[in-house]
Amino acid sequence: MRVFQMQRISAIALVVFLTIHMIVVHYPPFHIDFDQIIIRMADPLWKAIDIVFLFFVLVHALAGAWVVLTDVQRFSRLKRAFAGAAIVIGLIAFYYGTKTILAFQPPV
Amino acid sequence: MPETEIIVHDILIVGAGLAGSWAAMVAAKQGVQDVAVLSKIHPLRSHSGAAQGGIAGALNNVRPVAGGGPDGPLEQIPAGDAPIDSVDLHVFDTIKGSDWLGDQDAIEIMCREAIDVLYEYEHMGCVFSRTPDGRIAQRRFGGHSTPRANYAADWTGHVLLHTIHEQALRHKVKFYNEWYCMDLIIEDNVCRGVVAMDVLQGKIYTMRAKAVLFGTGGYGRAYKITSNAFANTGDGVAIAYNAGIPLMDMEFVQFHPTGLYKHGILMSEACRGEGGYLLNNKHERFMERYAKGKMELAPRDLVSRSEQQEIDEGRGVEADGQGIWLDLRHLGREKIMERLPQVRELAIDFVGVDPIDGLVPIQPTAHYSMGGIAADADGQVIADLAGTPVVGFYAAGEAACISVHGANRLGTNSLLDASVFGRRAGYAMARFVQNGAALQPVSGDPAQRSRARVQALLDNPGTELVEDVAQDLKTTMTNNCGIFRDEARLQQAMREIKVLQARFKNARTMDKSSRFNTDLLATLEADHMLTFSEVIVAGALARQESRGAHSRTDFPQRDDDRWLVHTMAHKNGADGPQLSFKPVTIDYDKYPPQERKY
Amino acid sequence: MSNPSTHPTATVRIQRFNPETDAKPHMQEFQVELKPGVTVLDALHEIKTHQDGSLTFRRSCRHAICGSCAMHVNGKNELVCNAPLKDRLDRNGRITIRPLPYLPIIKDLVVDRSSFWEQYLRVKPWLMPPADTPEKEFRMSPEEVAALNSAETCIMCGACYSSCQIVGLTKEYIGPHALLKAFLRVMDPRDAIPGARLADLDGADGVYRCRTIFNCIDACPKNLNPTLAIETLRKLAQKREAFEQARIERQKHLDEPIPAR
Amino acid sequence: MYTSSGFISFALRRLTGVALVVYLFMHLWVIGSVNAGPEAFDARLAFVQQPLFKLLEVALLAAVVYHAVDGIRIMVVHYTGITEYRKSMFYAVLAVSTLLVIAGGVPIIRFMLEG
Repeated sequence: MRVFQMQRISAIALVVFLTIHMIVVHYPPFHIDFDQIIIRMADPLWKAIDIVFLFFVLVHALAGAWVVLTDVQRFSRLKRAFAGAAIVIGLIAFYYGTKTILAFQPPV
Repeated sequence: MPETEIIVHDILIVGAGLAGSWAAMVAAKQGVQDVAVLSKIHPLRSHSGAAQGGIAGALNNVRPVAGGGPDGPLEQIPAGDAPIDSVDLHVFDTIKGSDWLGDQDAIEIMCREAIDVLYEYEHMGCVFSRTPDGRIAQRRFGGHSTPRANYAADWTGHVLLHTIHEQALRHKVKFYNEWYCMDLIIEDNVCRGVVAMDVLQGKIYTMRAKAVLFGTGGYGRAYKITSNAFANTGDGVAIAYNAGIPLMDMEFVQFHPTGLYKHGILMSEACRGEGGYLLNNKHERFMERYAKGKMELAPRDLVSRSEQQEIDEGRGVEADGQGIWLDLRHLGREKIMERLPQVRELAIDFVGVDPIDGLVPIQPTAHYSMGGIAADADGQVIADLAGTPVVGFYAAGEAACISVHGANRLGTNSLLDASVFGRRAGYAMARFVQNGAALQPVSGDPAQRSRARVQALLDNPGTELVEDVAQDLKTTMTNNCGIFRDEARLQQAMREIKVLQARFKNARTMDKSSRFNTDLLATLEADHMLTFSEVIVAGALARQESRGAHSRTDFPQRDDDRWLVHTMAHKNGADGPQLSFKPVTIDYDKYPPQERKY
Repeated sequence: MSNPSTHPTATVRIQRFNPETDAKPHMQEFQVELKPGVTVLDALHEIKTHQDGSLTFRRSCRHAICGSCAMHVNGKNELVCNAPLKDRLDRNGRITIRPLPYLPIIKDLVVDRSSFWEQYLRVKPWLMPPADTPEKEFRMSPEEVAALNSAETCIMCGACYSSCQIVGLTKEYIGPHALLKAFLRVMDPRDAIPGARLADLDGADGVYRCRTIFNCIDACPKNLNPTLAIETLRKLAQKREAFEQARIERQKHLDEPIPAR
Repeated sequence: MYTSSGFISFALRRLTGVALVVYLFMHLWVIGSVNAGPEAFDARLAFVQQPLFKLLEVALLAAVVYHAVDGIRIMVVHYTGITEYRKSMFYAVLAVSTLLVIAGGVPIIRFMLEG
């Protein structure tokens, strides 16, 4: 699949996920603390949604960053290096983010 | 003497319009490995691309609807129906258009090969307009007795030029873009190459080749009101003349009837082909008085003369009375948008009139050079009346005078001329090279003379501006050697040209730099214009008759007894051109001279 | 002849650069008479021929068909030959002319279009006709011709190319002009290699490098739409095999009359 | 430099895009503190809920909204081939974005002022 198509598909997904994310997490913008988040995150469905959201957001962000960099001629030699770096960063961030999402555990 | 870098090619073509590009493409396709084209502008900027209306060829795709009259509707010829057009008819129309000055053998070749050339263009990707059943669309054009102008809307030249340039690239022709040819190397009647300047660097090179072709275009820039591009300064014609090559029929300069008022920019003849009217200040279709049978679709020389007569007799339009109205309103928006979109934009851009609902002011404009470097139907340049070939030197297109247009060219025959004879010259050069032509030695350093010439121009501290000299030349050519000519005015023009040539020696080039010095180019071009203008006037003075585009008010009749001949002009030192006269090739059984009436 | 003093004057600001003497470009002002009907090119010519012969620019046909004189006028790319001077003046009677952006300057208003022509060559601008050519013309319907109208009138002036920010960032991009030419060939029923062409264009330097900025449409002096051509090519590239197959089918009937409707 | 509405939209889209990438990784870092336990999480959360950050949140909102709405415009062009309304579409993006930012920003500011 082309980076171009990755960008389009993730963009459409993000429009949906981001809307949900903003409404649920940031509005109304009451003071947020650990407890409130824990209550929501207790639901495995929310965990799944957030993991998928994380996936798309990373794809979109890293693909976008790669495009921005490689549109500059002097970086075009480094195309593959950038792509490799994006994949590594993406995997690490996805691992870290997933771990974070799973770490929200209701108090036993 | 400094050692010069020398560039060598098998075939070297100067000029990258239709003629040059065809020759290059064909030679490369025939297997000549090393074909190069040099052009003072990028090939796609060549003026061939400005041609609008069409390219002639008796394809028999379209006929007038029965009973529709001379400007009635056209329809595709149904499969199986009899053809209405023929090569012979095209030949006859061209001969009649030429006022019998065209060489009939060459005309016959052109009209016959038109059909192959057109199909070849089509097969190479040219996007022609089409009939409903998918054939190449055709329209009427001045002086043609059937609709045989094959067209692509009103940008025919543009699509032809792009098509042929692309194909030349496909066949790996090498292009020297923005190189200016300065000299032609001929020794012992054998062409050995050219001297040219790389405009970008300002460096001058000797370029050797087994065969050289000049497809450098026409010389309409010697006139004030002209449809020609800035580039059409007749460089090749002047360079060849200076190298001792004869120029033929230079006095025949075609004025196109529909140049935009004051600008000279062309409003295609297709305007009239599609049914446009010409009106004087009384809103009369005055062509009725001059060519009742053909009206606006009479040949260009006749229509331009008629317009000029209306203007001279006080029936012109616009403030100074120097204009004529072109009326397209009755064609309707749809037809104008489909068939004449470019023409419409030009009228809007330059005179602020939308032809859909306004009258477009036009005037005759210097358009086409019938004369040029004398050559035969293979583009082989000839050195004298006997037809002695200048070995290895070819010419085609508007720069050449193969004499298919004689005293007046028919519309759509120029794209055809450039294509057919460019193509034939390509084949001829390929044969010449493949039959073992050798690279001929060059004595001395020919580039040195051009370097000295450039240095002298750059060092000239003169008080004249080159542009003023050039403008004065254009003024005298327009006033004294224009549509109507006579002894007194032509003498006046000759005197003024001599004065201008002297003034030019005192003209300074303002830009002294070496890189991309377009001021220097303009100076060289002015020099060339002063050179060939003298030949035009000399020919016009000598020719004591009126024939085609050459109209002498003091000799209003055509004179076949004395003047059914081509004018050949050789350079004779500083004394100006030496004229001699060459018989016209005529098939007296088939196409004997007749009175030319429309 | 009218008295020159009766005409108002216009101030023409031109970016100058002579590589032999200048370290970097600078602006210079000239005054020209604002005669009726004068174009921007006429003004440049007046300056060159009577004020400063070293002013360097390209021009030829002067009626918007040769493509020589594209320049950057008041921040927009256009042909100067058909641009009326008075329409381009600001309130103070000034016009600013610079060379086409994003391209190396050779001298004054003359730019180096090498990358432009290299990309043009890269798309193989020529038609590849089918192996068998008929005796007469290939038959094309008027509709098939009309579909090409939006590309065949491109004059290769470079106005679109040098308006494109992506071209400004990288010369590896094929560019709007060459993609439009590729579109012309791909859409032509006579072209035998549309599949190979689409495969060539279907890369990061081709249709996917376009960022849909639209400058090419705004800049085109012939009112063409390279963006739409690129969008179309992108879609065709995704169904390349079907498109190729349809072309093969179409070419079986290229020598037959278009049926009447 | 070639300025045009097309260029402005493109430049804004890229700028907001790059800013959002930076934000994304900061965001992951903040939320990631949950791995270190509720106290660390609340501490970092408190830190980013100071008034200054609330203002930055409005900017973040603006970036997200513009980037998204302009992205939708580009996709509309891809899938419909509409190019003739390119300028009005860009102005529409600006208008819609502004409305969304106001709608979303006012509660944030109000919350900030009311504490």
